[in-house]
Amino acid sequence: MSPAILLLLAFGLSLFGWLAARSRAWAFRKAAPGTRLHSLPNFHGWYVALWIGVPALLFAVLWNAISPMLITSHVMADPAASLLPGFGFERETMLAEARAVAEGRAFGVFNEEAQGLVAPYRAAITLYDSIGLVVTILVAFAGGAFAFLRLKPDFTARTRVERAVMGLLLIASLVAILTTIGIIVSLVFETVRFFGMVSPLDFLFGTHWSPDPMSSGTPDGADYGAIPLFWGTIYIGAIIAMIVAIPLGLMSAIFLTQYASNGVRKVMKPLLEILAGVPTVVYGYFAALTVAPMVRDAAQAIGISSASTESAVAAGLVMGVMIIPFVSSMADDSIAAVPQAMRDGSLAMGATTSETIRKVLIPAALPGIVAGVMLAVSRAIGETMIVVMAAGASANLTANPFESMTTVTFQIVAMLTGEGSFDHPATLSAFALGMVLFLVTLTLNFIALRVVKRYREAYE
Amino acid sequence: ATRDQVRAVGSSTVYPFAKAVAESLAKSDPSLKSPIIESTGTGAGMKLFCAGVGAQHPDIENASRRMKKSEFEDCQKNGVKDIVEIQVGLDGVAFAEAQGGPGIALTPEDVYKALAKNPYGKPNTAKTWKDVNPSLPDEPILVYGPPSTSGTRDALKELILTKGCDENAEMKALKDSDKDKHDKVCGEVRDDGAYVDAGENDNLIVQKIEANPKAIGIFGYSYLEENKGRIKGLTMKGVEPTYATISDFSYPGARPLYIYVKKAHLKAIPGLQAFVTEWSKLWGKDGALAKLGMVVAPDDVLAGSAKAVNDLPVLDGSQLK
Amino acid sequence: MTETLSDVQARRRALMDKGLARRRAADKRFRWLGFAAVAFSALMLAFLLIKMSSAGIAGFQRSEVRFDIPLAGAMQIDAKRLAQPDPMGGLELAGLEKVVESAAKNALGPEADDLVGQGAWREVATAIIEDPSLLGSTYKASLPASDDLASAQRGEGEPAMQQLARKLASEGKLVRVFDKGFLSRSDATSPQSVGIWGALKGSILTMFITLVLAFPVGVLSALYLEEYAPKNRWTEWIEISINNLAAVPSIIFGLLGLAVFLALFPHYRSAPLIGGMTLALMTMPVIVISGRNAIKAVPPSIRDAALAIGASKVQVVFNHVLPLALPGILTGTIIGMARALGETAPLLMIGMRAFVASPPSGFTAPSSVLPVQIFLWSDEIDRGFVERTSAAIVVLLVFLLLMNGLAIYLRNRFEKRW
Amino acid sequence: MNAEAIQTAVKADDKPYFDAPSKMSAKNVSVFYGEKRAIDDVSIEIPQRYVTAFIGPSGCGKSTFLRTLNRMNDTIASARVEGDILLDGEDIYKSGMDVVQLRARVGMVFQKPNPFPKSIYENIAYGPKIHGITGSKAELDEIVEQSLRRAGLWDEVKDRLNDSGTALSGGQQQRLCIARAIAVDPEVILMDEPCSALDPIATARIEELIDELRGRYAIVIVTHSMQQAARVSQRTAFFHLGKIVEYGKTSDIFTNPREERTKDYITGRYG
Amino acid sequence: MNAEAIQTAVKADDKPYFDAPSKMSAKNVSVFYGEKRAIDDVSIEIPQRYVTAFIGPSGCGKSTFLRTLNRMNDTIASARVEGDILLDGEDIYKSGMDVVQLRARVGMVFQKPNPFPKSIYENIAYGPKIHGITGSKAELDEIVEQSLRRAGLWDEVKDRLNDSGTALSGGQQQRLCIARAIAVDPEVILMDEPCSALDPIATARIEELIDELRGRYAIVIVTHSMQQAARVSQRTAFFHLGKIVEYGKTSDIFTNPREERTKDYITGRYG
Ligand SMILES: Nc1ncnc2c1ncn2[C@@H]1O[C@H](COP(=O)(O)OP(=O)(O)OP(=O)(O)O)[C@@H](O)[C@H]1O
Ligand SMILES: Nc1ncnc2c1ncn2[C@@H]1O[C@H](COP(=O)(O)OP(=O)(O)OP(=O)(O)O)[C@@H](O)[C@H]1O
Ligand SMILES: [Mg+2]
Ligand SMILES: [Mg+2]
Repeated sequence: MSPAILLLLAFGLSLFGWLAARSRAWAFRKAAPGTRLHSLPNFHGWYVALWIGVPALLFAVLWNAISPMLITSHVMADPAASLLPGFGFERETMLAEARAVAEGRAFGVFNEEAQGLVAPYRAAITLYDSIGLVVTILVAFAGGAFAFLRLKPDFTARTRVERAVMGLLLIASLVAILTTIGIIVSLVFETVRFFGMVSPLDFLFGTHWSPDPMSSGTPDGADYGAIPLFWGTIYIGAIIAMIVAIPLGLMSAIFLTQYASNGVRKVMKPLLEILAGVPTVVYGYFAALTVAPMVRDAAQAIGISSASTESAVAAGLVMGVMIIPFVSSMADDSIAAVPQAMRDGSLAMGATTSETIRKVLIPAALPGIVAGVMLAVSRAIGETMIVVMAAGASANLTANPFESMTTVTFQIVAMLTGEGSFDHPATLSAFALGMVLFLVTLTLNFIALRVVKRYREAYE
Repeated sequence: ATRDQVRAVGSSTVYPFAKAVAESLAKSDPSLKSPIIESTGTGAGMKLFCAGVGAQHPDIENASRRMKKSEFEDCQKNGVKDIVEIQVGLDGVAFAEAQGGPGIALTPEDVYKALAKNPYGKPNTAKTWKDVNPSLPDEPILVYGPPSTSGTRDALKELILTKGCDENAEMKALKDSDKDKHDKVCGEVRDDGAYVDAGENDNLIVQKIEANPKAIGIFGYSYLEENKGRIKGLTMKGVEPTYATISDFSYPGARPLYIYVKKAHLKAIPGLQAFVTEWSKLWGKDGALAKLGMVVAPDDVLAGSAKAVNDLPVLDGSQLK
Repeated sequence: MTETLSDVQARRRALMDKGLARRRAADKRFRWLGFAAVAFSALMLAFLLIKMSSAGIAGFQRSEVRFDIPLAGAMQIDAKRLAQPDPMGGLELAGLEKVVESAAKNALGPEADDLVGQGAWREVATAIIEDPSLLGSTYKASLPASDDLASAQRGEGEPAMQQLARKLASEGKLVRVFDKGFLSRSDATSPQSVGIWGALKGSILTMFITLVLAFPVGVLSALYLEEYAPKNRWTEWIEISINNLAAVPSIIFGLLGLAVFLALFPHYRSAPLIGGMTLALMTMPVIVISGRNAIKAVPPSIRDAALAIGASKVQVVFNHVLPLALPGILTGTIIGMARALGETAPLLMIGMRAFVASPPSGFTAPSSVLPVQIFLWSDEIDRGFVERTSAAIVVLLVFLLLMNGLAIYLRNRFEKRW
Repeated sequence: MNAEAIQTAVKADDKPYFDAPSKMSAKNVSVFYGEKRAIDDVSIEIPQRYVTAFIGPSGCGKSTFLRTLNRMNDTIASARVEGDILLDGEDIYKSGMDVVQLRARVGMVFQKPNPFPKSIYENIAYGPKIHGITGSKAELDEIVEQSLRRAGLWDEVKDRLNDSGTALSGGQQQRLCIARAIAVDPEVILMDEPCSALDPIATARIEELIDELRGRYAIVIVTHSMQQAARVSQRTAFFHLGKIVEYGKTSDIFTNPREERTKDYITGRYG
Repeated sequence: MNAEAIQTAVKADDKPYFDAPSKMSAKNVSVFYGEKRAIDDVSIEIPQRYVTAFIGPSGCGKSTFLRTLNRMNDTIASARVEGDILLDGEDIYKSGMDVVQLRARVGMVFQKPNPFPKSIYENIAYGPKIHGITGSKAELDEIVEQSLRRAGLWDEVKDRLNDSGTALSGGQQQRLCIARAIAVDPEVILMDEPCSALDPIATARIEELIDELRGRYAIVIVTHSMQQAARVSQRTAFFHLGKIVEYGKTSDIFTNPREERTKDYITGRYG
């Protein structure tokens, strides 16, 4: 049975239950005019539909998981199966082939041994499919009957359905927690392995980064000092890029919400959002071939002889342009959400528009603006393409923005897609870097939440 | 469900050639689905390849270096017992500069002295090529090259730097006494800005050296071949990088490219056998791969590889490092 | 010395007037700064777009060689065979390849083999299968030039070839024409025969999965956090997780996809399903954050009004709060989806950095996506790919514009003022 | 404050009501916002079928107490209620109480008009729809018209029922909110200064409406205008600093207050 | 409406003011919202140093006209003004007019209280700060205290000047807004139903304040309460359907209206 059919079946039966329950609820009303149902007929409908759909779907999922095993063991009992090779990939392949033919997904077998299994497969599939179908329907009917029989005029269907909705909302918000756990789980093992080879102290406090993924022999902890990477990340993504993006983004948002006519705003806002969507390769080429030489020449012209073509500024500037929309869009929305009465109040005091914006609107919109900046910073930190093309890949620990620098994320990508083997500490360092980055952003967010909570201003 | 198309993973250097083989296979036998070639990097590819036998695991690993012993053991542990190793060709590491550049004549020793972090154990102070070798021009050292994670960098280290390093007898002796130290002294590249780690994108290196005639670029030979009009190869010990010189190893920058095949998949995956055979059809001197910039392996190697395609000998882990 | 009340007032008024010019200037300056910010961003965008599309236009063209192929009587095949299965095979057996080759040699000279793209005869075959009557005529072919000839026409490669290209071009035998097939083919080795459809379809499928997963989950979580969540530790952790996920670099989601999704569904490596799931996790927090801001902006008096006539919490949320917050949520969704659309790094981890020569047949078939395709092409050896890369970028931008356009339309439709 | 004027305005038909059955009753109710006690041990009986007015200076807790009567204070996280509030003898704070049903029975009109940003029609129809009061479109139209009529808004909006409710003037918006509350036929209607945004004519119409409705429902109205309290209510409770200082027949409160503080307040001497 | 009660409330000290110099004057002013005409050819003189009340039924355009007097309607994109409005003889709609200065001179208090989401202190200090009225902290403190005192809020908030202005009760919020407007010492103060959210005691205090201020400023107040108009104002304008039906001394309007419509309205017969 294809999962789609079982799914459709469950939905179909639910719909049927929904309609039936709804009309029953209407009937209560007709039978005794004037009585008020506790819940709307629709809620009765949803109640029954949930009782039909959820158990049926659960069973369908379960059945999809176990029926292939049942079918295979059924087929293995067939004499034709004795021709198969022993356990292993070939045997699996043949079974799968026979199965594909039996299900009509393939026209012929690639290995002749499988041919004999097609007929048994077909029989077994028919058998188990019908079992699955019948049980699904039974489960659906059992659930439906249970629910349907409980319907009464004063039945609290709404409360129950709402509890289900609430559960759904809770589950949705748990996805975030699960993802967080998932990330930690997918990083932790390799990180531990890495720290088995390189001391955490060398890693976290060392100031020199030049691991060689091709080297053999014992790693030298002195090559695994990640400070230059962290510094590069902060310098490029959170400092230089933000110096560009925050003023430009915020001022754009202000201009669009407060000064521009509605028509201009309607056109410009989505246009700016395109900046965030231009592929980073494009920005990368732009940064490397247009901006970086310009920056170098400008720096050399003012006497900074150490300026190289690969510079943190070039990468940061272009990155800043890329993330303007992250700041401007979120700021725009939250400034627009400040009640008109606030603005009127300030203007009526004789404040100029700019004073109103700076002193009333921006403070009131601050949580939204901060959220936008956080998004922008994270996008900048996560960016790899521009960094490698414009800022080079050498891990320098310097405050000179005209020198080449690199970031954590670029190193992660480089290590994971490079030629080094996966048991080499250099490659494993990618996981450790990821872990540190993750923990750092987690801590920052923890602090940020506390701070924002304290200073959040309520208004209406 | 089983798979009905070949899946190969691995090196980004081999990727363009594997792509061409896949395309050629799909054209010559329309009944087969075109193989999926993934460019993961050799290391990540090895991990995937060695993760096990079955439809969810790739059939072929493209490698720009030989399988490591640890990787082989990983394979064995996960039940990937029978692996066939086939050398498909060569990749050259080429030094080049912009068409109008001064045309420095390099030797491995000069390159080593210019690029090593601690040439012969002492910190590198060379600023210009003249500091390295008085006969070279008085130009600052600025070399765009591959990152430490790339195979080309590994080749640079093994084939040029270590060779230049070993010209010195003391270092040669060190190799036997303290291998780790030797590796470090001979293989480590300076990170003070003279050598610019330019990422995996070789086209970008080409563009950067084209824009800056004083800079030198190091990248795969095929990029030199494709961009002949804009950049020119630099001689190494007087030998120019060409197909012929790389192929006969007189230009010291050639490294072998391999594919590794899972024997257990040969029967199960339709087209796998044909795909491997297709390689052997295309890797010759007039083959399509040479046109794409792959350097053809010497005749004896090719003969051995052709035999391997037929006999599919199982790789013996004990010869690996 | 004491000031009288009117003295104080007069002094204050004077101070006020004195500051006026400065304040007015500050206001002008501020406005001007705002305008400059928008103008700068717009100029950047225009610059990028113009640069891309001017380079991209060349990428939508390819070099073709034109010559006549006398098909009449050249092959032993009749229209009936063409109606049977595998007509291409029939034509191959009948020696069409040789016919094309010799016609090319006749028209272009002995080096013709190097001038016509590999497998170009298949285009002739396709034309014949479509219109079998061609078999009796002379076919005016316009076939893709070989990579070498194409690059020679652009002024690159060997001088001899360039000379030949110029000669052929002056004879009208070598032309650059719009390449319709670019939008319907998939990845290939030769820049002359690549197409973008495979990656585009991959992107569409991936984005679909992303949207279908991230939008509901994001909106529901935003509703939970703003409307339902009790203010306790547990909620705080959910909040921190979401804010943090929005800040986590995308590559880490790739590692998660690799470690979790590919472990659960090992057969779907490189598939849009996995790509979409991974990107959904990345997009979801963006939707949650902007969704929460939008929900927060709905005035509490609306909630009070609905509650007071006996609407239940769920009714308040779904009948009033959600519709009012929708425009804001859509803004966040656009940003999140745009980011997902342009994302490369996490997809590398889950195998979408692959050569896939045919468009994906479904959500579970191996596939590439536009940004990865661009990334791959930008690193191709053959210089013909430079223009193709730009063309692919143009396609990505157009896709982005369409997506934005749709969302803007929806946003304006639902926008309400109160 | 002009005490005489108020006294003349007190309705003459304020017969002895103390036999009136109680619709709601509060027993020793205290309300806290976090640590702060906004209502302090208040007990009161709200009679069936009459209008009860809450008066008192700003910030004395009138709105707070009103919101406890239909549990609208549940929406304020920091608010906490102690004591019992009964509706027809049933404790509305008991666990298992369905607040939705409670609020359908105890309707509310707020101080600031808060129409939904939907059409005028939808604003009124929303309540009947969610409560399933009617299924037929015709009946719904009927309810909408009738509610708007009672709120004295029908003539002004009958031609633009599809315009947004937020496009009306402040006064019109408040009348719309009253119409919306009426549309679900509540048993008790709580009004928090419903007329503070209305002009005298609209106010008079609302006062008439209140008079018309009180025959059927219990009505509680918070007002700043002592004239209004005198005109529309039969019972008046005077709040001060979170306590009820005096509660009784409106005529008694205004003509013959027992407490000194009440007297000072209604004669305007207080503050 | 109780017409007699109103008449007794009219201030006795309403001397002949028609010689009062005019502070603002409107000449043939019409206001449009898009196509819709909300104010139709209104002319009026607003005298120096007295209180002018605007009364009229809901939606008649009182708020709209008030907002034209300090160009607050500039903030509504669809609003358009025709005719001339003069302040001290100067056209406030002339090009080159500085609205900032205008609004500092013509202050405004709104119908719905709108304190900034800042501390109480910051709410008051905002105006003096942006106008650069004072540089010293001590003087600022002085202004804040004095403004709060005049608005009758000082005693209630003096211990929590750092609390947010939005945490006050509705009545307190409105008084905060009045204090905020006073803090910049305007020449004209426009008040749009400033007391609609206040209780009688606070209202009385505001009315006293208005009385105190009128010696120095021109005050325009929109109100729904005819008693209030009668109590605080010396001039009253009766608006109806966007026009001024009658304008004159408050005592005349309430005791001896010239127009039938005015009479009907103030006696509550109108609607
Ligand atoms: N959400 C809240 N949080 C904390 N304190 C509150 C809150 N709402 C009201 N208060 C405080 O509780 C007290 C009573 O407020 P309430 O709004 O009930 O007064 P009120 O009598 O309705 O005043 P008004 O006539 O001004 O509307 C006031 O001191 C007020 O500051
Ligand atoms: N922003 C606006 N756009 C369109 N029409 C408006 C707007 N503001 C008010 N109106 C309309 O203009 C007319 C006058 O409104 P205004 O608010 O001035 O009346 P008002 O006399 O102040 O009423 P109220 O006493 O209810 O406050 C009304 O019909 C109203 O619907
Ligand atoms: Mg209140
Ligand atoms: Mg008004």
